[in-house]
Amino acid sequence: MEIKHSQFKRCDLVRISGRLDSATAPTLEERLEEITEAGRYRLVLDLSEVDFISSKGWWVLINTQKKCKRFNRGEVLLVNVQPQIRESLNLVGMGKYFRIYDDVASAVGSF
Amino acid sequence: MEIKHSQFKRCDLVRISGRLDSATAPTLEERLEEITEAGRYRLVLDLSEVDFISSKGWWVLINTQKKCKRFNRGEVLLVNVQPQIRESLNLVGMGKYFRIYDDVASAVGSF
Amino acid sequence: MKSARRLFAGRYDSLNEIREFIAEAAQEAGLDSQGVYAIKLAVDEACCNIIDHAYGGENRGDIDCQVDVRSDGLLVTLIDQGKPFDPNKVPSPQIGKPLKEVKPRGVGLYLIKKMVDKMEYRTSAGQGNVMRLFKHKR
Amino acid sequence: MKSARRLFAGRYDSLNEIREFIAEAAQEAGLDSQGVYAIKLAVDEACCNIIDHAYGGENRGDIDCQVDVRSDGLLVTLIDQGKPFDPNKVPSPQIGKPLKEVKPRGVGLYLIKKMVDKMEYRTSAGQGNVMRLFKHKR
Ligand SMILES: Nc1ncnc2c1ncn2[C@@H]1O[C@H](COP(=O)(O)OP(=O)(O)O)[C@@H](O)[C@H]1O
Ligand SMILES: Nc1ncnc2c1ncn2[C@@H]1O[C@H](COP(=O)(O)OP(=O)(O)O)[C@@H](O)[C@H]1O
Repeated sequence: MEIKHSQFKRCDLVRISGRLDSATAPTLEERLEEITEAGRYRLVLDLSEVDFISSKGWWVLINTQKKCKRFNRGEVLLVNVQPQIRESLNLVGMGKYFRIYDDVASAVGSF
Repeated sequence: MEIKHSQFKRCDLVRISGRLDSATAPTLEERLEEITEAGRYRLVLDLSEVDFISSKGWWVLINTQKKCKRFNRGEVLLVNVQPQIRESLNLVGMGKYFRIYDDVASAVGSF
Repeated sequence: MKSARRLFAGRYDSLNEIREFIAEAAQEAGLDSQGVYAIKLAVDEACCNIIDHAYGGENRGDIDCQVDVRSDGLLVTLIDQGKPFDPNKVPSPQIGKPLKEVKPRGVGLYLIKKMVDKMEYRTSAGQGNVMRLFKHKR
Repeated sequence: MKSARRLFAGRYDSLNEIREFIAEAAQEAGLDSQGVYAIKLAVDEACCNIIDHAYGGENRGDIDCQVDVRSDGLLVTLIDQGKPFDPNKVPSPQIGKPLKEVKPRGVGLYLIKKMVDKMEYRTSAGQGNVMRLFKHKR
């Protein structure tokens, strides 16, 4: 898994690539915590290059979403979730916790 | 030339593809005027798919830039200007009128 | 009909290798890309549960993984020597809760069942805990 | 050494065809992609000037366009029957003005000169106005 972070004026973009499983989820968790601990709660996660997400990965995203939405201070937006990943997410009823965009620009532009 | 327009919260994205010459410049001019006349002066022009720009095309962009920057109300940002086009722009000293970004998200995120 | 068996160390680092081992067999069994993803995800979740629950942590025991390419799909057998459990006593996760109330656990087993066409679990003193997952070809 | 000659209607719609005609010859002359772009841009600007200034508008006359593939590069000859001018009397554009003061005109001829290695213009009663543009191969 690779993580690239860009800080914009009104949100942060995190581009993730590779697999998000029990082995890599803690690394992502750390990076996202760095961002939220800096008081930045508007996140765009570009998942175009992510080809596998297990429940351990989803929990990281969901915990981050909870933190960001608290006090209405922000939100995690997902971009380009691959169909199979999206399907598994919906299957366990977690799809509704995220707004999913087709391209990064629209997600960034929505903040 | 094809033009696609998306309106975001704080800026507008215009994706242009094809050639921008004397034949097509008026069409672009019209579309950009529609946007600025709606009071929207923060524009991101994605030129990744533009393979030719003659001076008539540049004038459209420069006139739009003038209009947008007036009263500090906005700016035209360019994204992904192909090297040869960028070179011809610099040659006539017009490169300095535009900030050029490598990707749409960063440009949108800068507003 | 091809079969293969490999022993993996019970730690998260093995998961990627395990998934690759499964994916190869799944392709050989003629599963489509959705099917391959489904069985990979089910096996990943099952192995993760073995590490977390059966062994109670990483590096406490191995995961014995067998694949059987059948004419109608892929059978995966996972064996561990850890603590047994009764899948029928695990409550289904509550789906559709408001975000605030969601607790980050309890969907693994549910996902496994949804991803495969058949899930069996039995435990015996001699053999250990055996989970069998079958994914039908479409 | 290949030569070709085509007559184009003096209107903006022709510019794309003209550029394609030029690009093909430029490739044949062995120009690299920067060279091809440069000569296309120069010819586009020159033809646009013919339409705007020599003819004073679209659809008033033709542009006669000849390409000569030479061993050292590409020669393009553009002939119009409109109003002649003296390129030496055209002032250079003021480069580097603040944006507010920039007027949208006056860079075409300058761009042409910068894009090619040689630019010649002459006018004669019999032939019309002849502009010759040469782009060296690198
Ligand atoms: N392989 C296993 N060995 C022992 N216990 C297990 C195993 N798999 C699941 N369990 C038990 O079932 C519960 C539910 O599992 P699961 O749905 O995967 O969610 P989670 O792993 O997030 O708790 C676990 O908390 C554990 O008590
Ligand atoms: N082919 C031409 N025929 C007649 N006049 C020309 C021609 N090309 C250029 N000119 C004259 O030179 C001036 C400068 O041309 P140019 O640098 O291309 O800028 P622009 O076309 O924007 O005025 C024109 O305004 C015109 O008066």
